[in-house]
Amino acid sequence: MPEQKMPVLETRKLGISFGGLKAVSDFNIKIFPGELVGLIGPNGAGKTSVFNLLTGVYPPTEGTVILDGKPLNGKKTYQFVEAGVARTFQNIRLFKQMSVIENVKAACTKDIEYGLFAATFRTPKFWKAEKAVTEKAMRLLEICGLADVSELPAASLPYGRQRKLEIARALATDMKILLLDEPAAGMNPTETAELLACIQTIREQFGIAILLIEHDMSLVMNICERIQVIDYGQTIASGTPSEIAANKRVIAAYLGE
Amino acid sequence: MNTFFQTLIVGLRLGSIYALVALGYTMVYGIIRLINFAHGDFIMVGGYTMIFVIPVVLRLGLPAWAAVLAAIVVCALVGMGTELVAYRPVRKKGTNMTALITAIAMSLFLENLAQAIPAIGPNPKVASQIFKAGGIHIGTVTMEYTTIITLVISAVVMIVLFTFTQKTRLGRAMRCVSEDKAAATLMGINVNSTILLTFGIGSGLAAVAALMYMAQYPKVYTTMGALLGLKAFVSAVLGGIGIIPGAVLGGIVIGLVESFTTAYISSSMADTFVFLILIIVLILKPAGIMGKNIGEKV
Amino acid sequence: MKTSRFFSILLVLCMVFCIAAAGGSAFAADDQIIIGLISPNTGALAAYGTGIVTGADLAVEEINAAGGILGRQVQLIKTDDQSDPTECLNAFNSLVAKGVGLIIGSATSGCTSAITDAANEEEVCILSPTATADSITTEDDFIFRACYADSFQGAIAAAYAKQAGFDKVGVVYCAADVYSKGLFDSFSKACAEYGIELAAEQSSASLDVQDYTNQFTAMVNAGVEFVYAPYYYDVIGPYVVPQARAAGYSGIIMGADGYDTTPDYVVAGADLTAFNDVYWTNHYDPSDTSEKVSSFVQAYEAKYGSIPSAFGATGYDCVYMYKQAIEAAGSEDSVAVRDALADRSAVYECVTGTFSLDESGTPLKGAAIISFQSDGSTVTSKLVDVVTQLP
Amino acid sequence: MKKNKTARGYFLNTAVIVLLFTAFQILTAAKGSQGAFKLVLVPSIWQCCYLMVLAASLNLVLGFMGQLSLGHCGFMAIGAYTAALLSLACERAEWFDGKNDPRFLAVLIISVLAAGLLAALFSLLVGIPALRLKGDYLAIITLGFGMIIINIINNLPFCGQDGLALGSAGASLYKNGLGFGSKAKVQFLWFALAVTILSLTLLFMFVRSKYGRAIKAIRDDEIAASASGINTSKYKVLTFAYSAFFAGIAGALYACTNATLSTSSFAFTNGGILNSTFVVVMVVLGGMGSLTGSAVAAVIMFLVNYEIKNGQWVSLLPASLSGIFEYPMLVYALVLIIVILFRPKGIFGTYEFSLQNLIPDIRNAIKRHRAAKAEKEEAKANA
Repeated sequence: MPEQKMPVLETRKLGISFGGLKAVSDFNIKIFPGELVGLIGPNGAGKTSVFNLLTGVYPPTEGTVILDGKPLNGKKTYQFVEAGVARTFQNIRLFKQMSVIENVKAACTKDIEYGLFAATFRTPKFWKAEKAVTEKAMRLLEICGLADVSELPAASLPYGRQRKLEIARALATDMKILLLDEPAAGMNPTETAELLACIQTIREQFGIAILLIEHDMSLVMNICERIQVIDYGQTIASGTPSEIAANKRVIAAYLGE
Repeated sequence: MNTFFQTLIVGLRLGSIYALVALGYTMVYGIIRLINFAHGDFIMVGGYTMIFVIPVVLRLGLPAWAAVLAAIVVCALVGMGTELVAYRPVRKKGTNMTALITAIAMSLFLENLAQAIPAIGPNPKVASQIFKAGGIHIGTVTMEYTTIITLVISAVVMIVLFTFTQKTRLGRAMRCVSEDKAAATLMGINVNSTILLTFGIGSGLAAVAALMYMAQYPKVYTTMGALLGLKAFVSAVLGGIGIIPGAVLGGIVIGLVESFTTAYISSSMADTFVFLILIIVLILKPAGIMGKNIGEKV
Repeated sequence: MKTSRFFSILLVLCMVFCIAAAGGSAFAADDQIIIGLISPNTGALAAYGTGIVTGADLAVEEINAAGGILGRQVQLIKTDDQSDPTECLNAFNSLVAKGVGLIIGSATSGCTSAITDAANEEEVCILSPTATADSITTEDDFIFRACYADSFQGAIAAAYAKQAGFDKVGVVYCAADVYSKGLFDSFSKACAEYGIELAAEQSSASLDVQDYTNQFTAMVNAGVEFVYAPYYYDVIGPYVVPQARAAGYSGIIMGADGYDTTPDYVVAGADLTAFNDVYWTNHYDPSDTSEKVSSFVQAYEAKYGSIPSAFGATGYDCVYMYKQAIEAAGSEDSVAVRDALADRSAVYECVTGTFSLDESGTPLKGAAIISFQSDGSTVTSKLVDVVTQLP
Repeated sequence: MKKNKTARGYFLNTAVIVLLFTAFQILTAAKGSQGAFKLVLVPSIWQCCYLMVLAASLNLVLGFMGQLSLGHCGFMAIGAYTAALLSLACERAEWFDGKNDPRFLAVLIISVLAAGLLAALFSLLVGIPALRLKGDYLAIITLGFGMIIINIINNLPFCGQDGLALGSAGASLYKNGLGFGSKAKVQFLWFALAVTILSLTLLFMFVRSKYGRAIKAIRDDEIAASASGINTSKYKVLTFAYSAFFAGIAGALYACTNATLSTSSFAFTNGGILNSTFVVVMVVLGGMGSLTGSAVAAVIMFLVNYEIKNGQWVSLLPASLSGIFEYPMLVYALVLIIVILFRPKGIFGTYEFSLQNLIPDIRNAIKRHRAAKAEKEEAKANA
């Protein structure tokens, strides 16, 4: 039973307010290794704010994020990533002027050991590390089906592949939990299907936990093991897909009373 | 004690000028998020316009300051011309960085164009007296009327601009444009003409600043805008860029810092202290004294 | 992509063109005597360059009309140094590469000092119209000038203070300007020699500073009645003098040749009695009625429509000094001309005085002490004294 | 296969550099004493050298990291004064005797390194607080910093206007320090070239490593960069210092070309080519994100500047045109505006000139050109 294991990501009473507005309050979630959890809610419910809190983009005004039992209070975004949280963005944020493979390599930066001296004087250590990182990046691109376009500028990819590249880039950070912010937004059914396959492969190969924000209900209901629903910054329901589908508060929130 | 008051008055004198110039900077920055490096040079344009117009105005029997009307028109035209010719095309296809570099280029262009115009040339010019000398005596020190007028004008301009941007339709349009250009377009606001208007007002203000500058420091030369503009921009940043009362506050703070450093610390290190203050404030409060820290939307 | 190629082609063409042009050599007719002129014709100090160029042009025109030097016409090759040392060196090198051996320049000590070593190395004569820093000229070198040195000019001011009975003086100078700082140094050194106390010392961070009130308040507080303020005309006229008086300073303000043309830079309509009790030292006095000066001033006015500044006068003198030296040497060979200039018995009758050069190559000439006179609406200059020797 | 290609690239570059270097040495030996070579070409190469290093180092911050620094000449000033003072001090301590003393070379190398290190140190002082701020603020702080540096150097008793005293009687850099007169410039031309090639190479190595990827990521999207685990402030400060190091080296090379130093050459209001904003012009002209572009643009700017003032072809132009060239700064401003308006990416964009890819690149360009031509003709035929 997963409940006995230690959660990979846990939040306690997490909240943030902008000025007087409480965007998120008393947000509690536990995600266990290997789980795929969905976070849903109507527009403006605070889903992306939760992601920003979970990745340190916004410092929380209350509560804590705990990763593998270690609180991450006061840490910066890159330290969240070092600890093992990676994410994608709702509005794709790629390094547009860089090539596809460079996008992935850039995300490997924190794991590359060589220093300034080795880099400027091209010591054997440098070559070794660069070779390793190129191999790793190519492997990730293959998983996401982008190996054929590795040298093209990121901005030149079609929309669906840009989404995949964002996932590949997130994978490159060797995270424990992956946060996907509306990965299927704006995709046609074929692209969505490909994406689903890709997510499945990732779960199989890496065994990581995934937290997913999604609007596409069928997608969420299909693949998520658990779903948490928020509205006006507060959790209104949480449970298995079938439980959520039957929850009156959720239906009310989505359809309006 | 007299020294203190004297220093205070010098500080206010410098500060009131910085404040007036800073208002123009903040106005433009507030709307299009561009450091208009050429703003200092608009002051130079205003200055030279008045140099040439003041004799005409005096011959007509009008007071010398009436020349500012001509300067306002010329500056507004130059400002709007700059926007049309350089800033707008770059804004359309470039990044923030290219826009900023264009602003630097415009500044260099105006300075050197002025030098190439035979009637202006490399020699500085000195203006006639604009306001009658005299002032309020406090002990042995004198607070000149010109300083008081400058402070009053800064305050009036500040209040008018503030009310304009907050209360009028056009002002609200400007604020919309500054928040989100695309959304403003959707709301039926003509973004381009709003920005053009902003440049017109901001550059017109430069002419007023030029008048008050010349009333106290009557020398006009082609690079006069460089350092003046820089210090005024520092003032605007210090007060919180884009915030109209902040520009006035920042200007006066910078003027006082400069004056007190000259009098009490080291007369040749004043610039160093001005920038040190800026760096310290920005570290403690990155958005400036009156600014609010707004994070980037993710 | 197309534009990119266009640019690259342009670039290559441009480079080829430039290299071809750089390789070119002397282009003047063989029978002409060429004198190079380096001056700041653009940039912050363009006014000096304009003065020197106009003065030198006038002299060359006169000489050529009168049959030239040694029966040959004179040609000036003018170059611009933007008052930047590196540009000055570039200008120097390009002149020397064209075969020029006699150079007039540059206006400021900063620029001139950048080429003195190079001139000695290349054995090319430098005759500076207005580089006043002491260290510019030394014995046995190719460097000469048509103006006195800072140490002389600063010392004259100190001597004047001594003579007028001040034993306590103050100084306001610009810390970022070689000229102002140099004069401050020589003035304070002379004060120490004459037993004058330097009671207050104030400075400004750059020549862009507009407000000198605090500096003069400090002078008032220190109780000095004589302030040495070595600045330029465009700072003195609109800023320093009016602000000093407004700050309650009523004593003497003394300056140097930078005060030249100040009356053109005063605020019309303001109370100009502030300019009474302002004294300065100059290379010459334009209101001098001697034949030499008045004919120069008339010719200059006829050609350019304005009264010549000291830069115009020294630029004019430089050409005539070269003329005399070339005639003495019998050729325009730079080493021969150097030897002629180094001849201490040669006497030059110039607009800026009749003088010979000392062992280092600096004129031994007097300085005119001039005062401003004002009735409240205009400012005029009046010769007070001509000092030829220090006490 | 890929590794072979890299190795081949290294070999090719090294070979060409060595070849050019030898050619230069032979040329120097053959023409060293000739007027135009000694007085025009060699000093020009020296100046191009420091401008190239300066522009390329700024490109690291401006083009690769996307942060506008307007105080780059401040770092150059630090470097120039450090190197000059150090060499003067060494001469005073009689550690070397003239430029032919082998110990002079050691002093020279130490001075150049010290110049870079001190500039890097100062860049940390300004970078650590300033780089926390976004673009516009950084521009203004660095601009202010440039002015502070000038202000401080002016007020330092040992290096202001006095320490590097003027002219032949003063402590001239040509006579007493690391400054090179015309003959010495020819003799030490190899040094300028070596320092420049080394600096540009090291900048290249930096850009083509994880550091380069990290700062390009920061340029493209700072938030995404930190969400990819890049410690943005660390890389920003580090890059700023690395760039300042080479600006300092450029300063040292600048000191080598001069007999005296004057702070006004580095000042914000200076109208010359060393104005900090002009370095920005070089980078923009060459292409933000192309080191070779910066180097080429630096040479172009130098040539234009030199030719406008000293060239003969300007006088061949019709009077109305040559009139403009009496104001070189006006020409630069116009060039900058035109480049930004019509080719905002600069001449090279982010393209790097490379020997290895030169032939394939040209072949591709010709192919594209032919294709375009054929298309046009086809269109014409159809019409």
